[in-house]
Amino acid sequence: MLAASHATLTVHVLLFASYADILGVESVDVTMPAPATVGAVVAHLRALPGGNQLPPKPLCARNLAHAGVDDAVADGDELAVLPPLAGG
Amino acid sequence: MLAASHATLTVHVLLFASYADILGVESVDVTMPAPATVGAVVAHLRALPGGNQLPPKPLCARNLAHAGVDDAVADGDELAVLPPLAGG
Amino acid sequence: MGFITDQPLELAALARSVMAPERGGVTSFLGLVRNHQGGRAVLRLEYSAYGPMAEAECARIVDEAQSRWIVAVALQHRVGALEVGDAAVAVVAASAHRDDAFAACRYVIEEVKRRVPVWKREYYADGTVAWVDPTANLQHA
Amino acid sequence: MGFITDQPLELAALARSVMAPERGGVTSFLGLVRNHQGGRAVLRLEYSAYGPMAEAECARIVDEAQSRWIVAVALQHRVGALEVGDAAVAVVAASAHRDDAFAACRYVIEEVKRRVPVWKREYYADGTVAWVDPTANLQHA
Repeated sequence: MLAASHATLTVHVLLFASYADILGVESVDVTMPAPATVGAVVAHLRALPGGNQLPPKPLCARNLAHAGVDDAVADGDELAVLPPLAGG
Repeated sequence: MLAASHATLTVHVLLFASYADILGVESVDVTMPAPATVGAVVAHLRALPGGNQLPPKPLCARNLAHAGVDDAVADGDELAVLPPLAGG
Repeated sequence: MGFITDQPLELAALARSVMAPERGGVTSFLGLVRNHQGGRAVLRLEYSAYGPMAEAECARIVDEAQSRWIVAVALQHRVGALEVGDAAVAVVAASAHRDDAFAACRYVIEEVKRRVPVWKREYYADGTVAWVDPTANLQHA
Repeated sequence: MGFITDQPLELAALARSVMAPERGGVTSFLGLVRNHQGGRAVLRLEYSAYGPMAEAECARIVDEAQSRWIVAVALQHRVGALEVGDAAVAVVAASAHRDDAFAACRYVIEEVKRRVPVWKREYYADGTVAWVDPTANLQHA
């Protein structure tokens, strides 16, 4: 192999509530050049049809725990993009 | 009538819990020279047999509301002498 | 429904008495009979009250809370023979705002302990019996 | 018993799960479905959750409270179709000390609202439907 720059990773993205309405799907697999951050996956989603209605820095969770946009993602991660929470 | 100094008042005293045990009664009528304070009634009770086990300034209630030792009592008042409260 | 009762306290029923669709936050406090007091094992106890004043003082405390916060408050204190684990006091405060519900609930239980004429006679595992004096004992819930 | 349930919440049962003779103070909070939101009359609503994360986040919040205070905490959040007045969330904190019970109960409900992935779709009297965004609305219990 020549370079790590050719490596990719695939993240399983989950969308909920109003964000699922915006993108018309509840889950989508996103393949990106590695390494990548949560923010890079969100940027990819915002380039999809309707995706510009997502905020640039939504609440996100990686593998069932809250994550920041600068956190790294790894191949096989589950990344959830969370609309404003309304529990309680 | 010659003087107010001959006037008296009678207070209906209630005793509870450990204080009823100390004095051996749950109620007693106390007649005192008028005017008189809560503290004067307590001093009268402390002169009764066993009464010196009452504290000099116990918690008191006059006519169903907390009262201070310097508060005046009137003829016909109900004066309760309250051991340390233990509710809740 | 009086504030002082010799019947078992029912938190759910008390809560229903103040819950309403415009009051989305309901905070409650239950005070239970503990199994120890000052290091001694408690078997059972008896609460007694100066009934008419206890009713009047509870009413004043509830009025104060309802004046100070936008809240509906329910309060009951049990008297008579209680077993370890039984609820001795129950407070419920319902409000549109949980800040108010928490503050009112806390206020009421503190004032009940400070002002309501109720006494507790405890029966210990070692056979002794005593009137409880919280002012002589720093350990209380 | 999971933290997220589609069954009606039972405060008494939840309280029994943490009450114990050494924990004399039991504080609880119920969050009810209100009949209004931003000035509009609410008929009914549906709560949905990111289930696995909601369970994990509730467990973390309960662990945090139980580490920070000497307290036993029970927590449930309901999902599915709810009517006005139904309980959506219930928290119970039991402790030997009521300071701890109140503090832990308050901590848990604040963190649930801040961190647990649950969403609410409201159906209004005027026929409209909306996902609720509390960050766009200062009025909440």
